[in-house]
Amino acid sequence: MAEFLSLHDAVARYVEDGATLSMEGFTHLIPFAAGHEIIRQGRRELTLIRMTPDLIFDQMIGAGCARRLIFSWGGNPGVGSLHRLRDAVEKGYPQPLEIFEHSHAAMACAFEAGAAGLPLAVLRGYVGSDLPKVNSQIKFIECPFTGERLAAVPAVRPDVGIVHAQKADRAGNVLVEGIIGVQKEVVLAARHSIVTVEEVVDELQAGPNACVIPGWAIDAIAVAEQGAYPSYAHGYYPRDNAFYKAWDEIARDREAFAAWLEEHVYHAGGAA
Amino acid sequence: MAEFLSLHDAVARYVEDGATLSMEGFTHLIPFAAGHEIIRQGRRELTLIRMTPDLIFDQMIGAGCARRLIFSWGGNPGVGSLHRLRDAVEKGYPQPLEIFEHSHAAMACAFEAGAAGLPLAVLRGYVGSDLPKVNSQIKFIECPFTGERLAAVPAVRPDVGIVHAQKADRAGNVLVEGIIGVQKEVVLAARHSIVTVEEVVDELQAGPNACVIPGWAIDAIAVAEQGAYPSYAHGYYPRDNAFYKAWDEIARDREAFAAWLEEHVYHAGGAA
Amino acid sequence: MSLDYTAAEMMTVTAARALANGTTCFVGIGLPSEAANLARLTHAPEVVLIYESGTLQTKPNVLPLSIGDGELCETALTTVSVPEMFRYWLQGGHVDVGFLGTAQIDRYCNLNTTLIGDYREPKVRLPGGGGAPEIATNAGEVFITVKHSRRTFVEAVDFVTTVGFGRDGRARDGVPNIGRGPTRVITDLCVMKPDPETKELVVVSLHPGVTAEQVQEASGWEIRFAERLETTPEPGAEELNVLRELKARTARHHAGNETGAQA
Amino acid sequence: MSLDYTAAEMMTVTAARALANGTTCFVGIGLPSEAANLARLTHAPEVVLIYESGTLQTKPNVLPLSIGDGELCETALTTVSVPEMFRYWLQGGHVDVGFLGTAQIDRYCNLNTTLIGDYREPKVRLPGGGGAPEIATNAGEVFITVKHSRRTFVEAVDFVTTVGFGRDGRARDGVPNIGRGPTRVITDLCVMKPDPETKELVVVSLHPGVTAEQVQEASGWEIRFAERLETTPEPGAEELNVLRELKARTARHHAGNETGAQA
Repeated sequence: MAEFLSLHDAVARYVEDGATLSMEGFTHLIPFAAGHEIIRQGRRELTLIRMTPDLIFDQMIGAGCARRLIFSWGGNPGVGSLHRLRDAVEKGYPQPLEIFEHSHAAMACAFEAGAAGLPLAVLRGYVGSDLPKVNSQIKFIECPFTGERLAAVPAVRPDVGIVHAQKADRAGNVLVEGIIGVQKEVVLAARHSIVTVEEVVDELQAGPNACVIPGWAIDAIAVAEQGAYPSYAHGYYPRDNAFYKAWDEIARDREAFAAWLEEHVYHAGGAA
Repeated sequence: MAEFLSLHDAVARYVEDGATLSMEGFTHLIPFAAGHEIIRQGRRELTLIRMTPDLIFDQMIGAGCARRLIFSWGGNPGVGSLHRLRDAVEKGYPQPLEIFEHSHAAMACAFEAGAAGLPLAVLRGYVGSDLPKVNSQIKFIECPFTGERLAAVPAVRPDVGIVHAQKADRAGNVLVEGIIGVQKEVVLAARHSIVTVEEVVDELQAGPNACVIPGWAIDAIAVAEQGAYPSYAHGYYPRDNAFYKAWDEIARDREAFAAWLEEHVYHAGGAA
Repeated sequence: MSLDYTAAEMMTVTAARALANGTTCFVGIGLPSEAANLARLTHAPEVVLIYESGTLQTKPNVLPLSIGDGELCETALTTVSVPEMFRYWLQGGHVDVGFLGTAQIDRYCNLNTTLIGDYREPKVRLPGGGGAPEIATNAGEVFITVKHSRRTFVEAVDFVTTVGFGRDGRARDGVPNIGRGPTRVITDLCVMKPDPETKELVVVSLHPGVTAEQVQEASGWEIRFAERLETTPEPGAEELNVLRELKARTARHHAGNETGAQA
Repeated sequence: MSLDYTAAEMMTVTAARALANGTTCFVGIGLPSEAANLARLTHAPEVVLIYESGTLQTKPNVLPLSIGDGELCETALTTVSVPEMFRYWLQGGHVDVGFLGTAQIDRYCNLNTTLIGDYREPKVRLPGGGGAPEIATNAGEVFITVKHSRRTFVEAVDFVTTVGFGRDGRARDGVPNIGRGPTRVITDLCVMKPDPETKELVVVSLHPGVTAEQVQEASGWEIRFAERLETTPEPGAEELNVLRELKARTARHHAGNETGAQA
């Protein structure tokens, strides 16, 4: 049953050094506030899992939280590179980053399989691609009915899953609306889940088949207004595209990044 | 792209003797009108696929349309047996019926896999059950990552999929609301799909993540008011539980069934 | 001071009491549904009821006739597709208790809802497995509620639709990632639990006024009784009231629906 | 009478024209997105655009900066989860055309968006595969649009992120249940198509004013030219107007969004 905690307490309770951690949100609803809280709490040696690392993992990698990254597209959308990620992969700064690289289809299926409690996902994927040569997590199986060769990847079943959503009701049921990505899958696949929300309301006012995650499938809910900024929350605030563009310059330079981190994360209390 | 056809023409165009045909709707939105049209058109030797055969397949089996049935729960919900189904299985009347019997979980996964274009579905299923002994479609595979033994069943990919839904817009996009069962999966898994709807509207007025099936994923749409009767259409009419109870007596007797068929199907024009 | 109640009511109330508040329960239609909703309307207001039609956390005001009644959707927190229900919610490990009925049960709690006789030449064809085979293995534990009779409690089920502990009691041994299996069987005569070692069903509690002989008489194998055999607590007045109102409301509702236009 | 237009506009208009009305197109971000939306706003009003963020049949008024902009969801027929998008819509066989960009491409249309150099010691780390590896095999066919340069058109891609026809042109041979693969490459200089037999890219059409030498100069391997080499039709006034308005609208929109509060 979901417990309402401060973001600080939720992260302190569930995110441990060395944990496998997925923080999702496909462009939309990226849990930046939670990422910053993890940086502030100085977590280390995390295995980070996200389809699109985006700025949130660029920041966490740059801050030294990560030892391993599982992902499928590591750019700054519409802008270019993630320089902190590249610096870690190419130069080992601030520490080496081991990467396990997938395609989106495989990761989406791996989240689906994780939510479904399976050890593997099966897909028609990676045909002719070099990715299986460099990622030992990609295998192939033979369909027992047709003989077709299909790709198999391990399900994503992280220790902790964190997503952001628009709102929770007072019983801790959460509504996710718009681009829902793999938000539900992350919560269901994780051993422990934290959902940050823009607000808590009396009634979700959701349609009969809306993407509602019941409170009893969530461990902690933390209110984090603007918690997805600089990504966006459908119905609340738009994506700050300028910040995404500006990030390119900040992240390109180790010192500029350190200064940004100091000012906007370490000295930013619990806010995003 | 969905074409608006009369129910007669849609069935005549897509449902052929010997076809593999799935007609879905989990208690809700069962496409009875389409089933009756298939009976009227005298289709034979069909392989019928439904999780819960319900009255619709009891009627089609009793009318001699079916040679094979793939299913996972063959009762009259809340009432008892499907007597036409039993008569076919136990006595070969009006003709023998070959059955392939699954659990709900396996069939749900098989529909999911069919929609996903895969040849097989993998699930943690059938542990300790005798069903794999009597259904050659159930096999087991070993997870290449964990060694776990998991069940595998062939995906459902029927020649024709038929479902009922609340409404379509004028471009043929369909909204399904309430208990959505495997409605979307059937349409996507089938080579050809027919959707019957209560009405055609200007605007679906669906939420951002509602179960909307785009017109370009559907072959034919036919308006069939009360097309799910005696099951129900959320927002339109309730289930006629009395009919489900009364069916027990009609279907128990070959002659009573024949008389019912004569009056309510053969002599009922295009109506349900 | 004892209240008037029927054996069926005794069974339902006892089954309802088994369900703890806050539990997530995957509910079978019929007796399990009646008991689970009684629990929700009495001691367990926060029990979460899930039906295989995709209705999550539903609070029906009347008992559904089918597993997919509109009432279940209208009173649910949300309704998901049937593949999602079985994959994410059941197989995904979010169900504490699976609550099942059955047509036959044996001493190792194996359930048969497929047929009587031989599979290829059935004497009686029953509806089949439905959700039960995977509910029994993917839920944390399983409660079974069924009326006691020799036709139901059989020496050997004709078909293992849904595994309890297998023909030898060992079917779950070493199988990874599955639940504990049946932990109690509630009938109109008694409560049974599997022996922790052998998994054979043992009567742990007799309903008031029921004798061990009656249970044996209604069972097709030599029944084991616990050394300290308890008497099942009687239904309370509140429970009986709520149950009777629920059933009356249900009967009125389904009668009100009865147009039977084509019948 | 020739209109004024840039090479980039020539490329976008040519790419847009490749997309037939009514086609279902899985759209990559950047150049493909620009071309696909231009098609929708000109000759192909009923083209169905799908983005991997789950937005089905979307009609953005401005070009998205990211694959998951709010604009894509707000103007979509419906938005599904990302697993559903890749499983049901792409792998399920409902996409006619996958429209991709790339960082490197070779003569057999293999695409590299992973890195320059060696995988374990990259000279430059690129974003990676994203949706492309399965778009390339699960869509009915694939269009590629990319600016011509020796850095991009290389003798051998450093990494096959996304298969065209493999290093030897034979990678699709005998693989069941996959699409036809790349059927055309549209650059700012020309249009190329794979040879039906060898699958090697062949220039079939040069853009107005472009010479074969220019194409060869901008390519890292010895380019084949079709025997009957055509001249790509010029953009029309309407197409150029619509494209320029779309880009201006897009620039105003994204500038309007620019609060950059933290930057």
